Amino acid sequence: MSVTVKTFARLEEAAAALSSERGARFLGGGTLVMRALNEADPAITTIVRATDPGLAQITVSSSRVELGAGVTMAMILAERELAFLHPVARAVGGPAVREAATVGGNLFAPSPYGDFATALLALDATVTLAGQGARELPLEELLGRRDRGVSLVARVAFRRPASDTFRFAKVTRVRPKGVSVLSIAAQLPLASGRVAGGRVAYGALERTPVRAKAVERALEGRSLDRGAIAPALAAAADGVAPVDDAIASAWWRREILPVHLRRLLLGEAT
Amino acid sequence: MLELRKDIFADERDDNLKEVGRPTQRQDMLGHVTGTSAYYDDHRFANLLHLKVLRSPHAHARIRSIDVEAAARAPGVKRIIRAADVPVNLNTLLSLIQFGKDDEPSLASDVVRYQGEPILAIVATSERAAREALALVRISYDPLPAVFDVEQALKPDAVSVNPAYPKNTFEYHGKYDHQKLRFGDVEAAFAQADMVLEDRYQMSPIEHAPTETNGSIAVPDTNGRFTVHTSTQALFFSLDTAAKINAMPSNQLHFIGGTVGGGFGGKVDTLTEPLAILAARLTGAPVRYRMSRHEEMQFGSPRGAERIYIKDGVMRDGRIIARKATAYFDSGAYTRLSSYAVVKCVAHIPGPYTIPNVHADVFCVFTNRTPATAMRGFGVTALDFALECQMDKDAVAIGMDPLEFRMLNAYRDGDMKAHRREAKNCALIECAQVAAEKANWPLREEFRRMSSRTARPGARAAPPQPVSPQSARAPQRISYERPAVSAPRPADTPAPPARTEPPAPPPGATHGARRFSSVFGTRRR
Amino acid sequence: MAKHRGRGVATINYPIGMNLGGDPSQALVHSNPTGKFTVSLSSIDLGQGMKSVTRQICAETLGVPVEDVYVDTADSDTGPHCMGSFASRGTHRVGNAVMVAAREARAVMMEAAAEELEVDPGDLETDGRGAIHVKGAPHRSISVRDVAIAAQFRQGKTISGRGIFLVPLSDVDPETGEMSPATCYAHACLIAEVEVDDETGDVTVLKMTSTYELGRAINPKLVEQQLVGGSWMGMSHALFETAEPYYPDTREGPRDFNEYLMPGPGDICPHDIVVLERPAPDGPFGAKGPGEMCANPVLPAIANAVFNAVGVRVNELPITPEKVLRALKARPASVGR
Amino acid sequence: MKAPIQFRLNGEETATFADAGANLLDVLREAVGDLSVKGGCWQGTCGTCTVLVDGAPRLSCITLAESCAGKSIETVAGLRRGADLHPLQTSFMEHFAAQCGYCTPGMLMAAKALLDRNLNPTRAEVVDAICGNICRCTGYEPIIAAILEAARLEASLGANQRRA
Repeated sequence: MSVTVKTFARLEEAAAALSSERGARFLGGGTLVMRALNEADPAITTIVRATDPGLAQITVSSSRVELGAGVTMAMILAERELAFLHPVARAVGGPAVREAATVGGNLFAPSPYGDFATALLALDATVTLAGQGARELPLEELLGRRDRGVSLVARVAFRRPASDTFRFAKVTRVRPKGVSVLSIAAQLPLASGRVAGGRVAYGALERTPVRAKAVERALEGRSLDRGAIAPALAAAADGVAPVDDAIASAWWRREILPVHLRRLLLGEAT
Repeated sequence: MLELRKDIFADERDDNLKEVGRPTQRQDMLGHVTGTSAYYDDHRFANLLHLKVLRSPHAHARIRSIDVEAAARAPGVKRIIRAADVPVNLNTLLSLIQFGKDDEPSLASDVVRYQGEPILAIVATSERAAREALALVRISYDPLPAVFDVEQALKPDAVSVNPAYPKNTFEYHGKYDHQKLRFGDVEAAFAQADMVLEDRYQMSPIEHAPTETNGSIAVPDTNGRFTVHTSTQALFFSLDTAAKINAMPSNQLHFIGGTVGGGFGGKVDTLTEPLAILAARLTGAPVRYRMSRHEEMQFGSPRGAERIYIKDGVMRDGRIIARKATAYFDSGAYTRLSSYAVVKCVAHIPGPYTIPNVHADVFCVFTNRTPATAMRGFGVTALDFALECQMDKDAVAIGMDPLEFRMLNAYRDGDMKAHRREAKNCALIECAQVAAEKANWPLREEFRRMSSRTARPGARAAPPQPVSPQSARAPQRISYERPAVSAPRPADTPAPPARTEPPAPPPGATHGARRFSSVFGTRRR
Repeated sequence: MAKHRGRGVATINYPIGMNLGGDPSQALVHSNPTGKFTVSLSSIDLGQGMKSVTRQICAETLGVPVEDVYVDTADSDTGPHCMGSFASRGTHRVGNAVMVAAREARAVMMEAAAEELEVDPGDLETDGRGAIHVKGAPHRSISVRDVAIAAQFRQGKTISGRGIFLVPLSDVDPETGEMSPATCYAHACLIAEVEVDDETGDVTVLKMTSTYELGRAINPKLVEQQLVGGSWMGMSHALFETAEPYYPDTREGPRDFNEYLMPGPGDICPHDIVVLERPAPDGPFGAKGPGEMCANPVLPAIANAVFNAVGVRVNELPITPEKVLRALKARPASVGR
Repeated sequence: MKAPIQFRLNGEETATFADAGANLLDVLREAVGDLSVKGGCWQGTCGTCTVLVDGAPRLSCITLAESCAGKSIETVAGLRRGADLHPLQTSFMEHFAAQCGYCTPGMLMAAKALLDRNLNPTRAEVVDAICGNICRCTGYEPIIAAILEAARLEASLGANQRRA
C-alpha cells in the first residue's frame, strides 16, 4: 500500500484535504515528513502539498512582519529587512536544510528542534490557520495543542521589534552547527533603560518551546546590568522541566540555563 | 602540517628509494572526486528484491509466538525468512580460526538477548513494502530480566545472557573466565612502593558511523553460484562466514568489494551477507540487504565499553615498580570479536613502559546489549586512555613532570616486557623528545639526551642484547627470511625472578642515582 | 565566569597486525604483454589507501614507475586470500606479500632482459623509469616494455610472481600470559592544549602537537591523512561520542547524525605533526601501520589537559561538559567566579 | 503507483517514472541511474546526498522527487567541464581531501553551492557551507583547505576570462 500525493493550488483546498483524512500529512520542507515517509511510517497514507504562492510570502512593514508558513530559512536569510532573524534562521541546520526548512514546519518540529519557533514565541507571534473558519491564535496556544489533530498553518505574524531589542542564543555541542542543547530567545523593549513588557522563550528544554514567564516577571522594570538581572537568573529554571535526551541531560540543561541567560542578557561572549 | 624528521634513526634506514616515500596521488582519488568509485550499492540488477529484518523491542525475552500471516499476504512480499530457514543458525566469527564456541544465531528462534536482535527477515519488491510488512508481524514475548553492567553480570546470582557461556564470561584455555598476565610480584612491590595509586576508568560504547552503512547485494549467478557485492572489510572472512551459515561450498560464492565507504572495524562482522545470500537462494532473485542509519547506529555492533581498574606502585624517584590491571570488556549478548580484544589488551599491559612487576586479569563479559565488535585501536584505545590518565596521576603524585615521568619509565631496546618478550625497535623516547621540542615543553638536559637504543641493564630487564648492525641496517629484510617471530622462544627467555626484596632501580644503582637525583621531588610547569 | 587553559600529554605504542599472528595475506603480480603490471589482491580499501600503498611498494620492488602498476582489489575469484583490512595490518602484512610477489616477478623480468641483452642477470639494474640496463653501462639498455614483449612472444616466460606473508599463529600461556603478540610496534607522543569553561564545563581543543614513529612513511600524504583524520576521531571519542549516552542504561540511544555527536568542521584545531621512521625489521621497507593508533593518544592527552586546566579528572568517556561541570561542582573550593 | 516526472539533470532533459512519495535520491539512483549521488542516512542528517536544485543545495533524500518537476538538478556526475575537472575536483585531489570517498560527492556539491555565489569565501563561510555534511575520515581540514584553494583558482580563472 503506497502513499498518495495530493497537490493543491490553494491552501484552503489543502487544509480541507488534510482535515478529511486521518493519515494525511502536509509536506512543507520535508525535513520531518519525508524522513517519516522514507521509514514507511504506517501512520502516513496521504501527502498533501500546496503550491499557493501566499505560502512563501514575506510581508514586512515598519510595524509588522508576516511570514507565510512555507517561507524557508534561506528566504529569511535573503531578506535584509529581517536581519534580526538571521541568527535564528542560520541556527537551523546546514545550508541544504535551510533551503528546505520552513517557518510552518518549525512550529511542529519536536524538541530538540524548533529554534525558530522559540524565537517566534519571544516575538509574541500569532498563527493564522488555513481552511474553514481560518482564525488567528497565539503561537503559545498552537504549541500547546499541536500534537492533537492536524491544523494547517497559513502564516505567522508579529509586531516588528524595535531595533536591538531582540536577542537569540543557541547552545549546541557541535560547531558551527548542531542540534540545540537549549536555545533562548528574548524580546526586551526598554523604556528609559528598563525592561517593559519583555518576552523570553526557551527551546529544546521541554517537548515544545516554552515561555520563561518567571524570568519575564523578574526582568520587568529592571535595567540590563549584572546586579539588576540577578533575580531573573535565579528564576531562570522556575517552572520549566528540562528533559534528558541523546544531546544532553536535564541536569546539565538546568545548570547552564542561567549561565547562558546571563550571557545573553549582558551580551557576553559565549 | 606534517614534517618528516629523516635525521632521526637515519643510520637504520636505506633511503635510496624511488617510489616509496613519495607523496604519490591515491590510485582511487580521481574516482572519488568524479563520483565514479563503485561501492557495493553502485551495481544495478533487474528485479532487485529488498530485505529488512524484524528486530526485538526487548533486551531479553522469550518469544512465545510469531504470527506472520498478515505480513505474508502484504503487497510485494516475496518471502519471509525464519530462524528454521537458516541452514546453520549458530556461529561465532572467530570459529574460522577455532577460537570460541558458536554462540550467535543469524535469526533468533526462542529467546532474544538484546534490543534489536534480528528475529525474522522479510524479502519484498521494495524497501517500503518490506518495512510495511514488518509492521504487520505479530510477536508475543515473555520479557526476562536483563543485565547491563559488566560487574553485575559477574555476580553469582546474575541473569545468564548467553547459553554458550552460562557464567556470562568467555572461557579462556578451557578453564578460566578471564585471561591472566603474571610478571614479577605486584603485591610485594606494592608493599615496598612509596605510593600506591588506584583508579577506575570507563569507556563508552561508540558507533563506527561510516558514511556508508553496512550492506550487500546477493545475485544468483550462472551455474548455481552467487555473486555478492559487499561493504565488508574482510572479503574472505565474510565469504567463509557466509558459506558456513548457508552450508555452501565456498567456491559457490563470488565476493566482490574493495571500495568501501568507511569501516573503522564496523564492517568485519558480516552482518548482512549471510541473509542476503539465503534470500537470493530462496527467491532466485537478486536481494539487497542495506542497513538503515538507525540500524547502523543502534544495532550494528559498536566499539564495546570497557571498564578498567589500574593500580600502580610508584617510587618517589619516578620509577613505577608495580602495575595491576583488572579490565572488563562489555561484549554485549554475543562474542563476535571481544574475546580476541581481551588477549590483545593483556598483551598491551602495562603499556610502553618497563615495569618489573605486572599483574592483569581481563574479562570478556556478556550483557543484554548490542554485541560489540572491533574498532580502530581494538583492545588498546580504552586501555591507553586508562594507562595514560593513570601515568599523569602518578606523575602529579610524586611531583614529577608528566612527560619526563613517561620517558623515565619508557621501554627501551633490550628491556623485558611483561609478556616475556624482549623490547626491540623502540622509539617512545624519541617521539617524546621531538613532540616536546615542537610544543615548547621544557625537558631537562638528561631527558633530551635519552635514547631508546641505550639498553638498560638491571633486574628490570633481561640482559640486553645489542641490536645487530646487519638486521638494523636492512630494513627491507622481512621475517619469512628469518625466524618468523623475532622474539626468543619462551624457553630461552629468563623469567624475571619473583622478588620479595625491593626491586633494584631500573638502570643500575649508580647510573640510576645520577639520572634520578635531580628529579627528586621537584615540581615543574 | 572564567575560561582556563591547560595542556596534557600522552605517549603510546601500538602493535602491528593481528595479535598472536596467524593472519596471512597473499598477492599476485603479473605483467601484461607490454610491460604494465597488475597486482591482484582480495584486500579492502576502506579509505585508508591500501590500493595506493601496495602500488608504491610493488613499483619500488619491481623497479618500474608507479604509473606502470595498477592494484586490482577485491574479487574473491581473482584475488588470493587476505585476512582483511583491520588491526593495522594492511601496509605491513599485505605490503610484505606484495613485495614477495614483486620480487619473484622482477627476477623473471631480469632474466628475460638478460637473455635479450646477452648478459648475466646479476649485471643488470632497473632505472625506475621503465628501462633495464647493464650496471655502469646505461647505454646497454632495454625497456621493460620490450622485455615483456620478448618474454611473452619469444622466450615464453611469464613475468609474474606470487607472494604470501605470514606471522605464524602463536599461543598464550594460560597462567602467565606469556605470548608473542606482535613483531613490531609503532609509537607516538601527543600534546593537547584545551580551554575549559568553568561555568558550563565546555571543553575546546585549541591545538595538538604530535610525533609518530611509523617505521617508514610509504606515502607521507597518506600518512598525513590517517594522522589528521585519526586525531579528529580521537578528539571525537574523547569529548563527544557515545552510542549510549546514559551507559550502562541503554535509553536515549542516538538514531541519526544529529543525535550522534561528533566534532563539526568548526571544532577542529591546528595540529603539528612530525613523523619519525625507525624501520621495523620485518616491515615492507621498514613500514609499520598508522591506521589505528593515531586516535589513541588524543583521548588521554585531552583528559590530562582538562585536569591541567581546571584540576578535575574525568575518568569516564566521553568527557562531556556535563561530567566536567559535575566534577567542578564536586570540588570543595569550586569554580573561580 | 508510479507517476511520470521530468527535470533537467546536469543540463540534459530527463524523464522517468517515480513512485508516489519517492525521494529525489532514490529516483536519481534507482530510476535515472545517476549513481554519482550517494545515500548516507535517508534521514536528512548527513549531507552525503547533497545535490543542487535550481542552484541551491538540497538533501535529495528528503526532497520529494515530484517537487523537482521542471527544475534543474546538478550532481557531481555533471561537475566536470568537458574533459577538464572542475577546480573543486582538482583541488580536492591536490589536497588529498578524500579517503573513503563516500561523502565526497555531497561535499563537492555543497562546496559548489558556495562558490557559485561567493568566489572569495572566508574560512568561516566554507565551514558553514559544509557543516551539514558528515565526513568520518578526513577530520575536515583538507576539505576546508581544498575549497578555499578552489575558490582562489575559480576567481583567477574568472578574472582571466574577463580579461580575454
